[in-house]
Amino acid sequence: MSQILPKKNLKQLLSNWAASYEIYAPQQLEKFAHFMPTNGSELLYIDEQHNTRFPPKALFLPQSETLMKYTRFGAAQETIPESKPRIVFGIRPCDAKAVDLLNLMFLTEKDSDPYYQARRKKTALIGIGCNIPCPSCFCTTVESGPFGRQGMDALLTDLEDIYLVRTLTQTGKTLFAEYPEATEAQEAEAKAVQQRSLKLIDPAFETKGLKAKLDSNFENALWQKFADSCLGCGICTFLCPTCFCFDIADEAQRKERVRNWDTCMFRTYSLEASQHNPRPTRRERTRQRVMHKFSYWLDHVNKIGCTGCGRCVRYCPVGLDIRAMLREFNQLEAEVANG
Amino acid sequence: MTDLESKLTAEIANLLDDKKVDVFIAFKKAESPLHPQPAFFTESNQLGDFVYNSLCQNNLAAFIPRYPLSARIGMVVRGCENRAVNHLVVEKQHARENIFMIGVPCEGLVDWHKLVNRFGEEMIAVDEAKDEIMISYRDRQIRAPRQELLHDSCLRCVHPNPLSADVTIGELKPEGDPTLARTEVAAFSALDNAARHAWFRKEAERCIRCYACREACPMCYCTECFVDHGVPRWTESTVSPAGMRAWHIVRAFHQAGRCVSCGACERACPMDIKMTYLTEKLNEDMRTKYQFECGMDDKTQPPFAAFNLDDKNRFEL
Amino acid sequence: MVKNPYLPIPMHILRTYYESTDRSLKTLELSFDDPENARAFFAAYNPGQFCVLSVFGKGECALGIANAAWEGDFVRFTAQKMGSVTQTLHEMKAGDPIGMRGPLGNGFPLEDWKHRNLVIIGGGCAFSTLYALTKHLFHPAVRNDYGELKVIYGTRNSGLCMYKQDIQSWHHRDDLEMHQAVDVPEEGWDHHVGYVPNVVKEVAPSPDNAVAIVCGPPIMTKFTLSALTGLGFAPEAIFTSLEKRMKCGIGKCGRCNIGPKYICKDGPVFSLAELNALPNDI
Amino acid sequence: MIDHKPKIILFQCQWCLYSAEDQTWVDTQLPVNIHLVKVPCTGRINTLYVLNAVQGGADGVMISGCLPEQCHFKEGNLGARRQLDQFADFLDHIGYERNRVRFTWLDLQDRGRIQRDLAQFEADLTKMPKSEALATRVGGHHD
Repeated sequence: MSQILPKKNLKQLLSNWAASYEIYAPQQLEKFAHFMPTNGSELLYIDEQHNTRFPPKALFLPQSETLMKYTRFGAAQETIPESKPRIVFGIRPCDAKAVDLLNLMFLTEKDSDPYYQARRKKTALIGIGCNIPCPSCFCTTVESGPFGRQGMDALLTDLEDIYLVRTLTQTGKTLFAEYPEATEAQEAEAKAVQQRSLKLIDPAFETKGLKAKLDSNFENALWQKFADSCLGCGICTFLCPTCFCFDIADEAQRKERVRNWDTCMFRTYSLEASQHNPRPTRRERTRQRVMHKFSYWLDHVNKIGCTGCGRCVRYCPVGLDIRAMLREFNQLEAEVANG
Repeated sequence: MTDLESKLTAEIANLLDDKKVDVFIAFKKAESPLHPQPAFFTESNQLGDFVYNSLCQNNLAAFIPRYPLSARIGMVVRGCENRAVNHLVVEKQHARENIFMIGVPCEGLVDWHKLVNRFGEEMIAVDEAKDEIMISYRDRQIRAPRQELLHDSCLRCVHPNPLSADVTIGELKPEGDPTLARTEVAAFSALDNAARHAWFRKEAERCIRCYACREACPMCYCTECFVDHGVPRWTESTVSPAGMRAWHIVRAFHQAGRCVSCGACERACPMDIKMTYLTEKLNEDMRTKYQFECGMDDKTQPPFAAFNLDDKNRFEL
Repeated sequence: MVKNPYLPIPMHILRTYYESTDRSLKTLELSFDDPENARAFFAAYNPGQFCVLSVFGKGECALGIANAAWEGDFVRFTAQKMGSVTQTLHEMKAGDPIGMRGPLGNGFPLEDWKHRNLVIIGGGCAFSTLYALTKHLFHPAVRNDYGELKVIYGTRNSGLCMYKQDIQSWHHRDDLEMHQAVDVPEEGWDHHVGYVPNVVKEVAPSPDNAVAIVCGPPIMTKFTLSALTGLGFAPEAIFTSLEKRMKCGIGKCGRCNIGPKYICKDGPVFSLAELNALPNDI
Repeated sequence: MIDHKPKIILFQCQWCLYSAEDQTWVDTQLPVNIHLVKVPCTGRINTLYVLNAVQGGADGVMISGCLPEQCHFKEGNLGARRQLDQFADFLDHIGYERNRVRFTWLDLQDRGRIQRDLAQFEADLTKMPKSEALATRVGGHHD
């Protein structure tokens, strides 16, 4: 069923892959983990038991990317990225699931996004499970888990000296073709590790009925309460692995049309040319962020737009905690709708 | 609840009960141990969540420009927050008589970056004693000297005591050593241009343009920031080097003579970008060129607003 | 190879002219550089849809389409001078290249309206898509599918009235009832005077087997909707077209939502019944 | 050393050149490597203008304005002097050498001085390497 990758072979494996793939893996940037290109010679930073600070969605939807180059005469040349096949190594289950969720937004039947598609189609995701989840993680609450497999081609479980590799797709099988099968004892050990980890994560809030609570409390005073502390910066949305909003702008000096991540937390996000702003204060903006993830996503694709990675909780400079916010909504009586 | 916290709670409760303030801005406990949440108390019965410790990272003065001038605001202030309030009063962002400050001499803030980078994300609680920080995990506890975890701005803090608080609780701390405070920026200035530039690039390159530094800063209260300005557009919209460097240069320069060295910008940054080496340089120049230190009183205009003909001799002839 | 939805169709400006005497409104008519694109465009086009015009170096802006397919192989837009893109649009001349993405959005549900009476109510520069709708209905092959047609069009003053010649001639047509209004009395004005909601009450179109379509500034729309409800129109029989800041136009960039609905993809045309089900996020 | 003429941006206060000849020279005869930005007063020069010039690859920025007490707008130059001088120091702090920003405060009798100062500035800049710090838009399109 599973295979064995001795940790000491990892470098060799990565450099073998590097011949035909571009590889991205977490490495140390300043003092935190960050996805960067590697050919196997760099020191990886995956043993620390938490996530990269910057979400790997940027490998599929870069923070800034050129959509097209244009000339003075109105002709535009699209700039669809071309690259070798890619491997993202060491992605955590929450982030891999987030990429899968982004597929639903960008690889649509009508108007599929060619830029995202070009990157996504060429990329294999090799994930690694979390043996010791952080207290800010809540993946199990939102239909994922520390060893969730959604979106991955293979999932690694860290067992001291070896990784137990569970291949999940044909691509995954090909990549790990030469590695031996795991013994039953190793399988059992991995299972124990996984279950121990699972037990460490407490459910953060109830998701059943949450959407109805949010929908019926659109005008609730709680939104103002949360917005009071909110600074209005873009940390929660930029570091979120599922937030995908973008802005399209022309960089006249480079003669390029670009798209940049945008965030509903900024005033300019919904500001119209007439200076009318449908979301004039932090209250509406905070509400938009939470509603989008826990209500509108469900309307659109019947999935919660959150994978419980906990980044917005960990890095919010004012300690606004989406888990606490949602719990407060859950505690509201159903009948005080629109209070 | 610590001794200081109970004294503060009593004081705040009195203010709210006597209706001396409309809102009291302080901190309350949040789920994450590293980030107590700014809270806005209007009734004394809300004070159950009140918390005040070295992890209260934000400069609460940043919330003042959100209120109309007539709002009577109460605040717990440390030295830097007191100076920020002073300067906001200079810039007419609020009326001094409508702000009630409870001053607390500051022990220095524990930097969450330092904590996380050193002890990982798995901490479930962080407590403090006089000189020690206790970090609890699920299965163990670690102690670390406070001094090693203080934020850089606090390590070089010169004025930890509130200067013009209406009430001060706690014992005054000795003033910091100005020369010691300047060693860092002096050392940076002593590097050659290429080295300084390399450092600047390295820091600015990590920027994700979330503008947390701007939003956390009490002096960044403009309704429309220059980066949001559409016609003309001042900087590139992308995370290209041009855009990110322009942001860091101009953000810092707009603080010239207005920065109180609280370091809130740096603490808010999710990418560990150093920024105070820029603002400290400006502060240093303001001190040497114009003998100005921001926020020391609520009257003196900053140098860029206070030019006059005395500058005559500064023109190279 | 997928079609790139962000890539504009190459177009040229056929002609431009000012609509209003104060020169705040300008109409641009664009022709397709490639006839193939024109075929594809008109095969997909339904009145009420919009396009994203793209001025390279300035950016993009969404504008409602103001012509019917039968008028010819061109696309008409009327732009109010507002932001930097529309400012540039106003400066452009015949022969200038321009990009266009579209048609986008749902357009009016014309199929559902067949054999019903239509009340078309417009205010100010938002009349453009209603103009397209009315023109569309004039086509002999289409007109008989629908019942009586009433058009109510109000502007602040007569100078701001768009498509003046055409609208002037509508007063003399026997297949529609035209009501025009200005906000304040003017010399030589022999039509209605007053705000659109009041004119609607005055004209009092019958709700029997009728559909009302309202486009206008938010405040006008708000009061007109309640006026129509007062006249007995059911929420399912009142339609309006919304706008918000848009970027991608295809429901990806995320900003133009009202609750779960994207205006660019699920709209811009909504019935009042649909709007009532959405949160107040406009 | 640079092998071509250094690119200089000249911000000129429209009141500072007292002689018509100087103004005509600046308006019509500037060498091609010097780009003129005429402003109503040095006080109008936003630091963003200077930054834009520097990011666009300017090897040097020269600001010419009036002396104290001679400002057309009374005190525009006083504010400019404080801000722009500090901005030049600040740019130096992050690697754009201080001597790449130069001020000439012109007096009534300074006939022909702008030409001399520009020539001197150009000569000084030629001795320095090409400005690369902060020149993020070099290679981009400039009209």
